[in-house]
Amino acid sequence: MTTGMIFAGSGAILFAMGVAGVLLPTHLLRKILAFNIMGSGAFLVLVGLGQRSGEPDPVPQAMVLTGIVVAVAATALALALARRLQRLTGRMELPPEAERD
Amino acid sequence: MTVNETLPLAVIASSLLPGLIIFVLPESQVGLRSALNLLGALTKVILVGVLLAGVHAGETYAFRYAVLPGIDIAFKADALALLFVTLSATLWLLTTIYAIGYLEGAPNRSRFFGFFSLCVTATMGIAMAGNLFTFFIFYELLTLSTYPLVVHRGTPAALSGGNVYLAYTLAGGALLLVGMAWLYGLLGQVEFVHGGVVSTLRPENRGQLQIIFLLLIAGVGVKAALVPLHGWLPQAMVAPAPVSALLHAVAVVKAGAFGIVRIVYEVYGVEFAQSLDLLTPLAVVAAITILWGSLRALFQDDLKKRLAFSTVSQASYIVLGVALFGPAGTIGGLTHLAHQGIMKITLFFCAGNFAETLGTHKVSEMNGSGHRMPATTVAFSIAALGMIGAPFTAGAVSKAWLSEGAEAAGMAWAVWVLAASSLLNAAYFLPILYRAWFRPASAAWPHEHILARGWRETAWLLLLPPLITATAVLAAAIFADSAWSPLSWARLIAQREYLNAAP
Amino acid sequence: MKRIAGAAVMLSAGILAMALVVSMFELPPPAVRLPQMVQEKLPQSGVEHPVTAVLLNFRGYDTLLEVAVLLLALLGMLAGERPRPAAPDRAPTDPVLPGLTRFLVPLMGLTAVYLLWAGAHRPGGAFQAAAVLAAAAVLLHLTDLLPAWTSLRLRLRTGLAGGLLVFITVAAWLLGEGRLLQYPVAHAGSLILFIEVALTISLGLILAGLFLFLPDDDERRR
Amino acid sequence: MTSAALDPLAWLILLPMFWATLAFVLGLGRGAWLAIIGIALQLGLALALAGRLLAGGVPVHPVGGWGAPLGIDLAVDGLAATMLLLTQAVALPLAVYARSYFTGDSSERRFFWPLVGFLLAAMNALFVSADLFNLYVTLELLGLAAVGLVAAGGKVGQTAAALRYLLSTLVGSGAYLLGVAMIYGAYGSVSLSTLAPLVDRQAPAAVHLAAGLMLVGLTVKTALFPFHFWLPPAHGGAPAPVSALLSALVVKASYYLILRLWLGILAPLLAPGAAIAWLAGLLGCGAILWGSFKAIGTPNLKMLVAYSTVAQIGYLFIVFPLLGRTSPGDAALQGSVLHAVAHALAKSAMFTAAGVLVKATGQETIDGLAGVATRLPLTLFAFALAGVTLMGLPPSAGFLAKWLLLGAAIGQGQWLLVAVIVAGGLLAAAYVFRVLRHAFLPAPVAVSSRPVPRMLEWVAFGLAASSVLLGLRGMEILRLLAAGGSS
Amino acid sequence: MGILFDLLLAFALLWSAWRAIALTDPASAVVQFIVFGLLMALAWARLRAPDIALAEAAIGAGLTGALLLDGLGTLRTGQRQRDEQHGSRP
Repeated sequence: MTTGMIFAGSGAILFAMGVAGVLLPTHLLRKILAFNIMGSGAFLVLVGLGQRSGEPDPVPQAMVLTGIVVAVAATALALALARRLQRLTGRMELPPEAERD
Repeated sequence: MTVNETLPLAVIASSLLPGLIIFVLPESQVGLRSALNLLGALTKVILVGVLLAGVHAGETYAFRYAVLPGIDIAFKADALALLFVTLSATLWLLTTIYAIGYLEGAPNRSRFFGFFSLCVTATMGIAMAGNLFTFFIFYELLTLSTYPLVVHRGTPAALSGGNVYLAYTLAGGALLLVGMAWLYGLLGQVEFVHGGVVSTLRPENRGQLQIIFLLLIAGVGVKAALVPLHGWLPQAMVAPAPVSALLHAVAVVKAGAFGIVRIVYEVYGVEFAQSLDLLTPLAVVAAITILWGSLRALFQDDLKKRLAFSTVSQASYIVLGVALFGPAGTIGGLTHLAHQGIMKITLFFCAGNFAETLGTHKVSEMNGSGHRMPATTVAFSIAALGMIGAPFTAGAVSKAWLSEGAEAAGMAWAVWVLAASSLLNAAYFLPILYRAWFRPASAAWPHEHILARGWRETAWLLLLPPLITATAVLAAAIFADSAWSPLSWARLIAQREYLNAAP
Repeated sequence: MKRIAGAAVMLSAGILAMALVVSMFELPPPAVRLPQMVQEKLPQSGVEHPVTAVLLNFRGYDTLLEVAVLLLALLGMLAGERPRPAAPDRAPTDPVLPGLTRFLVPLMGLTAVYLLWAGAHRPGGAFQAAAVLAAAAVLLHLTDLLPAWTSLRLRLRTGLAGGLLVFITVAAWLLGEGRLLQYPVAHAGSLILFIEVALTISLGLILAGLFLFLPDDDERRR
Repeated sequence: MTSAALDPLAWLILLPMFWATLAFVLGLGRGAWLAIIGIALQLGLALALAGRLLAGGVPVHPVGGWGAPLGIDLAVDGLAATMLLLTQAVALPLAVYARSYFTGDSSERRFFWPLVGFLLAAMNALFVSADLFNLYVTLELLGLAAVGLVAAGGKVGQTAAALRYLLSTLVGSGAYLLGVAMIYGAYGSVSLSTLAPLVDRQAPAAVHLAAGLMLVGLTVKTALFPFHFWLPPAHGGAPAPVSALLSALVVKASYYLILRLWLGILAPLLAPGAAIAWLAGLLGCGAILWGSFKAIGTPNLKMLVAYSTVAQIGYLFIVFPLLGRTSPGDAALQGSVLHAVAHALAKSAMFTAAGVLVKATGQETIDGLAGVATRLPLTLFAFALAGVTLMGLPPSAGFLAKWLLLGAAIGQGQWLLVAVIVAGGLLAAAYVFRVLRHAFLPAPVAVSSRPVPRMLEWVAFGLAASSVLLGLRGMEILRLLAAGGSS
Repeated sequence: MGILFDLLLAFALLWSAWRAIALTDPASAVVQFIVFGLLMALAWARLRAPDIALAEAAIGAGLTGALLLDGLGTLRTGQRQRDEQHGSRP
């Protein structure tokens, strides 16, 4: 059991938790938060699994750096939209789906 | 590209191009539009004349273009194609003249004539299709281009009629598509070839081939209005009279019947179809359709509905002829393809004249219309008598050959069907003639639009076409033995393409 | 109904997690060993720190697209907003924080420069430097020393897009010499530094923008 | 300048990114001409690339000169070239349309051009990338650009739709990323060309899981039933040019990736007739039926078109159970690619036509269309022609696609698929003619018609006509698809 | 020793993530999330990825945390405004 494997395993669990967290709550802030946890899980798997022999691997590390920036970009956009929705509807929740039907 | 490749395309282009130009013409360009229409129709008739002479002399006209690996769009103008092409081209010319008169002052004429031309284009494609794939393409194009004509008036009745029309024809198209894709899977290409292409398959495909035949015939049977697939035809009667003429005589119903001819003779081959036990059921369906259509026609008061059910019945004469195994049946069926077209278009022209001139739509309103509109009523009478099969009319000729074919095929019951149908025809047509000629006119017509001027009982453009077609009804019988009559042409086809022996 | 759906989601998530973890422990060692390759080619990359080498040279193309992603997030954020009137000037509310900020911000600027420079040799680089710059801007804003951005002037737009423009231009220019983003070995180091400087400024602005452009800022504090 | 300087492969990515950034610098709402010229050049590049491929070349571009697995490779095969060509060819008329469509300082217009530029760059990058992680970045780029375009309206419906879209697409790409992470863990590389010989049927369970994660993630992004919930509000609520771009092109990008992985590195994992293939096929059937059903029921014109997209996506997935039994490059594959092409043209035509209709009548409902047949015949004709393609009627490209799919299904005796393919065409007819029928109704007396720029009508018509006429050029597409070896 | 620390850290990560997801009050969830981010930075350091640790601390926990807190602020204002309109709370 190496450091890499421990965190890769945790990453897998974090990912699953994150997915459930995006799907289940209705509050948008919590969904966005869960998405970040999901992303972190995937990043941990990427680096942890790549380094399960113990030696550091710069390739997945660089990928994760890219991934973190992408995640923050997505988070910012999602938050901005959620806040706009809050301003327009007074709630930070998605309106029911049949809204436009 | 050689001339022989170009000519079939030119025939198609002669209605396609005017149609496309007409679409973009402003509504007010009446003169230019009519000129384009007539120019296209005349060009087509001339081109068809050239083709006729060529085919008579033994030339072959074919064109092909690959759209998918192993799948071609193919045209061929053979004798059978030309029978249909000639009929449609000639009747299109007359219908165009009639429609110009009929729609004078009506709105959306650019749209109408544009789709009208597309419709004829599709018919030409159906007639000259060299394989099943090409046939299907134009068969569906015909569905699409007739829909706007059926709903042209935009009334709720027209729209619901259009719905029914679409539901039937698109579903039919889907069946045809499945059958066709299946057959292509078995054969690779399904060319229209004398004697059929299916017989090359091994016997274990017998069951599949029977199902495919069912799918194909059901597919084209919708347009041919075989019972029980005929429900759309009476509904589509809401369309303007020229459209009805087109549906019944020039394009749609004919396309269906023609499709059955191609499928039986050139896909399955008549002998192979017989060996698969497919022809007798087809004959039975045709017989049922003939009787059922005639029976229903008997109880229609609406003149156009009565004519519509009459079409249901008469179109199946063609199918019956095809299903009768033997040369005489073939000749009878093919001749009737042309003869029924001429007769039925006359009837619709006349019905349109009655409606447009006097506002009479019902049989019960027709009392004395023969005195008010003698020329129209004479034309109507000739065509109606033709339908009944009276001597010296086109109907008599084709019915005679059909009866002979039935006897030759050993299906004596079919003769009885024909006889019964003739009786029924008489039963629903003669009362109309009686009312028109021998009953006094009521005080006022329901809605008189066009007043009589001298002996010109209605607009010229409305009067001329039915008189010409009525004359043709007589001429086709009187000159039946001349070289260019439909009968002779049908004999040529039978002799050259199917049976290799003079009947 | 909702409870059943919730339980189903949790159950599937649990199964997924379990399957992932179990399968991970059965993996044989990988067939390809990229770390060695990185080490081999590191001298040609123009930088000494392997992560920076991967980020800006070996997989520099990922980074190019990533910068676009960041700009895009800002665009997406701004796209649906109505232009708002400029916020009125406000008096500083808290005397302590501004003072601290005045002290902190220059320090953060220095840190950013250090991180940027260090990236070539050791951990650090454009993204981290930009993040520090952005944090400084946010701090300034929170202490009312920097107003929220209400309009996109040309200078700001150029600043936001500049890093990407420089990156694209260099990529296109290098295409003439060989391949997309193929740095000549002799100039790789300086080219990468050049790109990093441009990126630091733009990314700092963009990251700050994600915060400073946020709507309703003033309304909230009223 | 060396010949590499003109490599269309690299320029197809750099060019749109460049003009997008430039358009942003130019200022709010600016950059229409920049975009149109840029896309026209891209179209030229895509044609050049296709020409190179047809001439027997196998264009590969190792970015940075490193080559896989250390660097990132860009590579083009017939499938990629087809998609590249399609994307530029559809984007160009849509750009022309959008220039006339947005008037004044509408909020949709402010960042429209930069967003479109990045969208196109992302798609082009996605089509040519041969690196799993790089593909992830392109997916995110594409997703954010698309969300930005949807959100640009700023109203409640659009914001909610954008957010729903964003969350779905993020979950999708998250799953994809985890799959990539597992693949990297298993093999130590994310390059497709390096992985191809390594992945075999005896691959460890983690690789199977990874494959499943990537495919599911991409399926969510493609909006396959039952993951379609985000699509109709996003596509139906956006301005017409945006709807057209999204429905015609963006959903195809993630589908393309599924196809690429399925036929490429994941192929050894998928036994013939694999359950997952059938799952995809059955969901495709579900999409066709459910999407059509909803389209027949909705009162809103653009929602109808959007639900039609849900249905048409189903056809793209029907192909998987058919692919399983035959070699790649067969009729089923050809059918699905042709369908993607035909649908792209037809759906962009339909959305642009719908945009004209909504603009002219000032109403979004189908009931509001009465009298349109007389007032806007060209647009209605465009809508109908696009409908012909969607119904799969000849001679359209949609018909050829359906013909190939149908032939494959019949050939393999898959009668369920045959039935759904045929039923889908009839259902499409039901919703298309629903629109046409209302358009043929006489106009109410008190209706006021707003003038619409003629350019909008002609673009819609041009797209629709090309979707039909392409049916006569099916051979060319298939030739390009087969060029450069199988995918 | 190292492994034990790793296990503890992993457990803490999972626990804080669980709390961040499961807490229904958004404000506590955000706080919990920032804790999660800092723990992540620690994990990256343990994975010998100092670059990511730096980025995670600055961008992940820092910027994202700030954005989330800011969003929380909006939420509060919105809540208060709504309450004032409806007069449901004194």
